[in-house]
Amino acid sequence: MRIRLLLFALYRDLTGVGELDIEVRDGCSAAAALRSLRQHDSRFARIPERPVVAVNREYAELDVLLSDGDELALLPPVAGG
Amino acid sequence: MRIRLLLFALYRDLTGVGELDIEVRDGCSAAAALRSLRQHDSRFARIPERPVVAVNREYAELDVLLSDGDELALLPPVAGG
Amino acid sequence: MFTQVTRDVIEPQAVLGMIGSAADGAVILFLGTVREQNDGRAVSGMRYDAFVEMAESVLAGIAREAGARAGSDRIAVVHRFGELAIGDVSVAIAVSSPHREESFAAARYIIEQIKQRLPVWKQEHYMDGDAEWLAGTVPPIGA
Amino acid sequence: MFTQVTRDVIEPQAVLGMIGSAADGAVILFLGTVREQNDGRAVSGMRYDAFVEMAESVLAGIAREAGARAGSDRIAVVHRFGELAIGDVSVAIAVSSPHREESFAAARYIIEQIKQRLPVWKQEHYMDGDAEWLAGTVPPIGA
Repeated sequence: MRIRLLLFALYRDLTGVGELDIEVRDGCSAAAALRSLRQHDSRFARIPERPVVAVNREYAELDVLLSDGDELALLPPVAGG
Repeated sequence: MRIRLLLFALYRDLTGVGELDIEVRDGCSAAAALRSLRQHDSRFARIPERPVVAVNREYAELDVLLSDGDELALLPPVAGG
Repeated sequence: MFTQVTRDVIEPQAVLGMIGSAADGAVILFLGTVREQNDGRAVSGMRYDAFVEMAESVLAGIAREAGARAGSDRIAVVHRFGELAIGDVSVAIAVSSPHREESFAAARYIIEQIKQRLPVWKQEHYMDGDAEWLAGTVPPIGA
Repeated sequence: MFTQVTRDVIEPQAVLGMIGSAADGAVILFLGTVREQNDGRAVSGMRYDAFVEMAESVLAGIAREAGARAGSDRIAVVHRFGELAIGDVSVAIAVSSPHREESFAAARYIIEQIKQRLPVWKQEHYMDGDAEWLAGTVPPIGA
């Protein structure tokens, strides 16, 4: 299945990637998608192993299962205000 | 000696007096001035016996001693804001 | 630091314009406004009586105390008196400081002290034609 | 209730104009502004990055929670992103309620929750040409 990856702020700077469509194993978890990404794309090596993620614009646990077309965002610790 | 009496809000309404110059015994306390006032002027009968007072624009205890020319204000409980 | 007791309409934007600095990351503006209802009675307006000269001096003292606690001299407080209509601003308090804790605490301190110590009185006018001086607070003497 | 995450300059008066009601006796406006200095370093400006669509939804949720606690729907919150200069307003929070306790508590709740949960990031630009993403807070998941 295909998911859309989004990166922000420091994580975008570290990888040089803001948005990316990636192929992952059907029904895999966010954690599994990230592991596969780190193994196959060296740009993601500097992202923490367990970053904060949001799936479809809601904070989610890393073990949440993904569906085709999901949007997975990797979020550095937030600093609004 | 002569002092100036000021009344505000409810106390002005109760007495019909806003400002009044009165003669009091030299060096008397605010409490003594008020007692004399209540005895000699029936308009002041409805003012509490121990109101909050200010002398020369500062809150004062009732036993503070007055000087000639002092300004004695009788203040209902305050309600600013 | 700016404090005033005035019969004039209070313009929140003007009070806000008196504070702020490049060193400050937080700004608080508090407004007290006249409500259309109090204790279940329909209010048509409010008369504020003030011992103006003393209130000016008490208000300046309150602002100085708040400034000392907050470590900021960017404080402006304006209290109105006279006849106010529903929705009119009776008091405006503006504070800025490097961090938000100090601004929140200073604004809160100022409004609480105003209610305890400022020689000002409110007479509510009701829709039924009645009017009443609101019960107040006995100020702590020595303050 | 009004919430927005925007690249546009924030006008405090406009945010203030969105709240207030004849039933309310208290209004709070909180502004966060860009400081000229942080941790002793001279700041020239600040870049705010935001996950705009998610931030809009998180901000609306925060405002709803604050409204439920305060018993008021007179709440407006605007958070800016993009390039900000010293003194620029990064966030404006306006609340009105019948009594002051609720307005103070709601404004405070909203700014604290923004700092904990809003998907927004700050990059400080320093006078020496350097730039740095500020260390942030790990949001509580499930919020």
